Amino acid sequence: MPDMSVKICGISFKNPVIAASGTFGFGMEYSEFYPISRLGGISCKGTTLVERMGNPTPRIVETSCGILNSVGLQNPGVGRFLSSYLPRLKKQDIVVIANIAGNSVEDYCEMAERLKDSQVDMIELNISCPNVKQGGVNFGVLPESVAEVTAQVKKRSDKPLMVKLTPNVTSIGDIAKAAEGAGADALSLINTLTGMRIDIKSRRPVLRNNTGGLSGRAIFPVALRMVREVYKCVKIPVVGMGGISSWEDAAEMMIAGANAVQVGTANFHDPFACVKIIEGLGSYTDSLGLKSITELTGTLSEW
Amino acid sequence: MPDMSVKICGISFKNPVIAASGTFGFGMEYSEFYPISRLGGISCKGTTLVERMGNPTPRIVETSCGILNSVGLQNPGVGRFLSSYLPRLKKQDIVVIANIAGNSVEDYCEMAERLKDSQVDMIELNISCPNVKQGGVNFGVLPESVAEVTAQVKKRSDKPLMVKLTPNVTSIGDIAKAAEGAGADALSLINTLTGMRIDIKSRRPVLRNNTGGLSGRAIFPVALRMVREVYKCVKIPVVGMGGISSWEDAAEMMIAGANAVQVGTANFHDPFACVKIIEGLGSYTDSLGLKSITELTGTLSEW
Amino acid sequence: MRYTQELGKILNKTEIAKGTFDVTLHSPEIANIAVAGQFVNILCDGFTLRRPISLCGFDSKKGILRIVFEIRGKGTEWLSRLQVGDNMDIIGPLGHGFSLIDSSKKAVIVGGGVGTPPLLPVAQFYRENATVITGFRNASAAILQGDFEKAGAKTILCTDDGSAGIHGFTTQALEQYLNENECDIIYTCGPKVMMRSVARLAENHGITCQVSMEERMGCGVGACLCCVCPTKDGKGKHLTRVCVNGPVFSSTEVDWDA
Amino acid sequence: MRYTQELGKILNKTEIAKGTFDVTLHSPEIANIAVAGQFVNILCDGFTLRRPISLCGFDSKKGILRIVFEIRGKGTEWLSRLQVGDNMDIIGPLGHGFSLIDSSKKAVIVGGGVGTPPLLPVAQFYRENATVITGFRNASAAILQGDFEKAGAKTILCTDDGSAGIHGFTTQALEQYLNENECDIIYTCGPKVMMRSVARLAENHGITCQVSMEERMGCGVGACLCCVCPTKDGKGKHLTRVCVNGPVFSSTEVDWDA
Ligand SMILES: Cc1cc2nc3c(=O)[nH]c(=O)nc-3n(C[C@H](O)[C@H](O)[C@H](O)COP(=O)(O)OP(=O)(O)OC[C@H]3O[C@@H](n4cnc5c(N)ncnc54)[C@H](O)[C@@H]3O)c2cc1C
Ligand SMILES: Cc1cc2nc3c(=O)[nH]c(=O)nc-3n(C[C@H](O)[C@H](O)[C@H](O)COP(=O)(O)OP(=O)(O)OC[C@H]3O[C@@H](n4cnc5c(N)ncnc54)[C@H](O)[C@@H]3O)c2cc1C
Ligand SMILES: Cc1cc2nc3c(=O)[nH]c(=O)nc-3n(C[C@H](O)[C@H](O)[C@H](O)COP(=O)(O)O)c2cc1C
Ligand SMILES: Cc1cc2nc3c(=O)[nH]c(=O)nc-3n(C[C@H](O)[C@H](O)[C@H](O)COP(=O)(O)O)c2cc1C
Ligand code: FES
Ligand code: FES
Repeated sequence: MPDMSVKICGISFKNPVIAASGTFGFGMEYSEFYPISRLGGISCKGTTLVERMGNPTPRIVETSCGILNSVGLQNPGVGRFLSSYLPRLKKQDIVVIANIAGNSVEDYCEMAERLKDSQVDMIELNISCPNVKQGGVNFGVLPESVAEVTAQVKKRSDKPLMVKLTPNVTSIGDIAKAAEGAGADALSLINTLTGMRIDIKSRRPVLRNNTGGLSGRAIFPVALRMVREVYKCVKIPVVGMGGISSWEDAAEMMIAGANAVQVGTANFHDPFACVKIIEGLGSYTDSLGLKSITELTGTLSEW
Repeated sequence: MPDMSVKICGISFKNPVIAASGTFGFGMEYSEFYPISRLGGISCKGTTLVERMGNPTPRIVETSCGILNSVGLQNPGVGRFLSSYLPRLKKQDIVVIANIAGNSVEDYCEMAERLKDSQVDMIELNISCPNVKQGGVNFGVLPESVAEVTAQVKKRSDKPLMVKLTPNVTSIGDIAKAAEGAGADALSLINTLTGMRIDIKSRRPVLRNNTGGLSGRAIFPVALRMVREVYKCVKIPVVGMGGISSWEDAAEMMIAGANAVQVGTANFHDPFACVKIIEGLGSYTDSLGLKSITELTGTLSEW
Repeated sequence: MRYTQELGKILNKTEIAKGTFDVTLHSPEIANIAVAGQFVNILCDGFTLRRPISLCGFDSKKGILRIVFEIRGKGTEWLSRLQVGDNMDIIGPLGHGFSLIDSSKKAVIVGGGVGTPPLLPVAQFYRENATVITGFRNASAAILQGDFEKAGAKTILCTDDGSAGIHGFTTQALEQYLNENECDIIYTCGPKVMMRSVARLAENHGITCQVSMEERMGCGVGACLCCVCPTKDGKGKHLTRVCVNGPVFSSTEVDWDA
Repeated sequence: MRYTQELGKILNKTEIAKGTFDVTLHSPEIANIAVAGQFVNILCDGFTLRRPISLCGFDSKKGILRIVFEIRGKGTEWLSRLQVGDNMDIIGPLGHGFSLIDSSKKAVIVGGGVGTPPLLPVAQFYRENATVITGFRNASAAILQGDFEKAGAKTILCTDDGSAGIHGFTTQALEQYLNENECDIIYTCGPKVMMRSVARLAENHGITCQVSMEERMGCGVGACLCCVCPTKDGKGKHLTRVCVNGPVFSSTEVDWDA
């Protein structure tokens, strides 16, 4: 059996498969199926300074090979995250990534401060959030605002900082370089693609929020292309996600340049998806005669 | 039976279903299945000033609910388009849209000149093409270059001008407004999303061109959202496409704001896709008690 | 490990009303621990999301589950095409079921349409102390009346068009029933508007009422926060996950006005 | 209207080698006009693109088609699960087939693996004037030998591992055959490397040769330009659509060095 562990900005993961933020709660739910210590890590549900109710329902609708969600960051707030969810999660022997969100640079910074000295292993900065200061445009779509929020959080944080990129941009490479330049220790991508569905009977959007984020197998080719693009632009580690539903998909992601992967929507389809992907990646790495799965990363030879 | 005809910048279409560029050749192939005069119109394969060979193969690969293609604008050039393909097509009693592409503003303008006084009913400007002058960045991703190429072509053309937008941008609304401001008579969207697939055996991209354009059902929710966004930004007609594979999808597109739709990849799956969509839209319009299908456009009531 | 994934072999399948199917599965692990009001989440080929379907029955000794579902869209249509001998990929038992207090109490059970199936195990608990008021579009859509009677419960059937039983809504029948009879607890599952009326009637009569809510789900296990329903308690208003904190709620917990 | 879409009912299905299936379909419209070397494009549930499969046989009187395919990936795997009585959604007949010149001429037919099936109708045309050289991985992968013999053709079987027939490649057998025998025309279908060698041998011997090319397809009818193959003629080099201008080309038309 090859060595399945990977190291990302100093943090050791048992294996390169991480549960994606928002699809795995704070880990307790899926531990009713299997011990989540089998996973490389978990990226927790996006957390904000104060509790958020999220959007009204319906919050989810199925599309061809995908889903749209508009949960809207319902979460208990960083306080209860630290006091009640994190301790339970930490008992599971698993790398814990806190996924943080905010409406202003100050929000993000305060979040980072609150996580200092906590048992959180790493911070994932979710920058697909409206920047109230800039008229609601996402932080994540402008290199300047990405750099700004990254640099500020980096200053106020003692944890490795992974910036999570949104795919709804013209040049993901430019955004990646901005984050790297501002001090990001790693990048993760992709977040969801903005989409919509309409109920032709009522002629209303199916989602109460009108639009939602597209995830699942449908977006895999776009995610793979973007991971490759980013891998070629930066030197920091890249965590790839978006539509991964099989070990073959995960292998493609790593070959394209990802040091690790996150798996989201696939968990809804098959609660054992992550476990199967870990196993499949293991046999694949073995069959290639590699000693460590890290040898897979970025081995694509383009035409 | 309701009136299925629609008018887009002065051109009358029998019905709002147009075969999408690049998926229907110059019409002759599918006329071996049914008389293509049943369609609202056809957008011909992207044509350039001089013949192009296109990219090496493989040029196509399947993805979950979609395909990636990297044909690379193989076409006979505008000369043979005018002399040999257009006359045959025009015999079919169908609205003919010439889809034109180029590497420079001059290319596009010369194309437009060549099409003057031809039997082409409308020009569709494919701006997802590399701008050799601007270091290969697509014309379609910057509002300035979109405005520039639109304005120049508009000056040199006597045909209604429809600008086809690429979805690989941060704000499709800004691009749409740029095209409208520069004189576009209509907009069509979306072109393909850039994606990739990797062969994990050879660890090479499946497509010889490394990346390709994602089309098919997978992209429908993204296309629908973008059509809605553009519809809200501009006053000129919008032709919606991207993943439409059933009359229900076409209805969603029109409700979101499209005056007509284009159907591409679905033809590969079912050669009668367009015909079925026309029939389905007819019954649906009827069932709503509308006299004309045009009454459907933009009737979405958002939450 | 509260949840199991099982490939439940279909032992029996009957179309009990047009487009409504009664299916029995061999699923011993889930059957072993299921309680009334819980559901399973079923994989449908070609779909990303599983479809939640309530348990209409479970027998831990025989290791079988019973579900009754209606074709509502493409997923349930696919399900309806499965045949005896085929496997259903299910996860369960999911959710928080009905509290069954004391079988000597008088229970009134109100079901609307395909909201009726999860109420059968409740009737089987209260037996002759149960009165089951169910409503359907018309006579041919009425289901499970025989099962409720076999459980010993009294049944009151309502149809929208009067083609069987009482011509009218379950809520009218309930109101009349409560005015004339004793009742300790009410259980209801069906369209939201119906359940809201049932909840109001229960409140007016000072009777405890348990409602089974429905919401579009992602994961079905509490991880994605897609399936929330508005609730209230001493601390204020909340959006609570139907899949784990429900589907059964106390009627006073639900914020019907949200 | 050269093309038809038909739901071909499966009349017969046999696994003739491990993972290789021989399927007979009722498809009268397509059978009525099909010629040797043409193919059909088959819908596989859950996939966007149809899968191209050559016609191994067609009988306009009986209205039947015969196809032989190997499980290569998920689409063909799905196809292999269809049973007698199920329908296959096919479009066809597609492509430009083999030119059958004169059955009194001596024809050599060279097939590699699942490139062999489309060559059967060619052998059935030339009958005792046909010599069929086919190559497979091993004895158990060898298919259609009986069919070729029944057509009256002489067969030369080659296997990579020598487990049946000649231990070696079809091209070696062909070379030897051409050195010792008369031949007017060669037909070949199989892996590209094999066909290139066959084409060279044909050229060296001054024999006309028709090759059936394979390329990943989108539409299958000539509309998308996905399936091109490099060709050359007096006017220069081209990328020519395999689905309409092929799959059968003259070996000298193909630009083997591209
Ligand atoms: C806890 C629970 C228990 C249920 N028990 C039963 C039962 O016992 N019998 C029965 O017939 N039905 C039951 N339903 C409703 C059933 O889940 C839906 O009818 C089914 O999901 C529709 O799927 P579809 O693919 O046929 O419809 P589509 O409309 O094509 O489905 C599209 C999407 O919407 C979701 N969806 C559509 N309608 C509903 C709905 N009403 N509730 C939740 N999600 C929906 C689907 O899951 C899917 O994600 C239950 C629902 C829930 C939440
Ligand atoms: C004109 C023509 C005739 C053919 N005739 C036969 C035949 O008679 N018997 C037979 O067994 N096979 C034949 N093939 C090959 C057959 O089409 C492929 O094996 C099949 O498409 C693989 O599909 P899959 O889903 O199983 O594999 P996957 O690898 O999962 O397919 C993925 C995609 O690649 C395409 N693809 C994969 N391999 C090939 C290939 N070699 N050629 C073309 N497309 C490919 C598929 O169509 C699909 O779009 C023929 C191919 C062509 C072009
Ligand atoms: C229901 C749901 C909720 C999500 N919530 C968050 C979130 O809180 N923070 C975040 O960074 N990403 C969130 N995401 C995005 C995922 O983490 C992931 O980036 C995306 O779904 C693509 O991966 P997938 O296709 O494997 O799901 C959410 C996704 C889903 C489906
Ligand atoms: C094989 C192929 C070739 C295409 N060629 C062109 C082209 O030449 N010009 C163009 O504007 N769009 C081209 N497109 C894009 C389509 O016109 C359409 O915008 C896109 O495929 C989305 O629609 P669909 O999902 O219905 O296919 C092509 C698409 C495909 C699949
Ligand atoms: S469906 Fe995911 S939390 Fe309920
Ligand atoms: S497959 Fe479309 S042109 Fe040949």
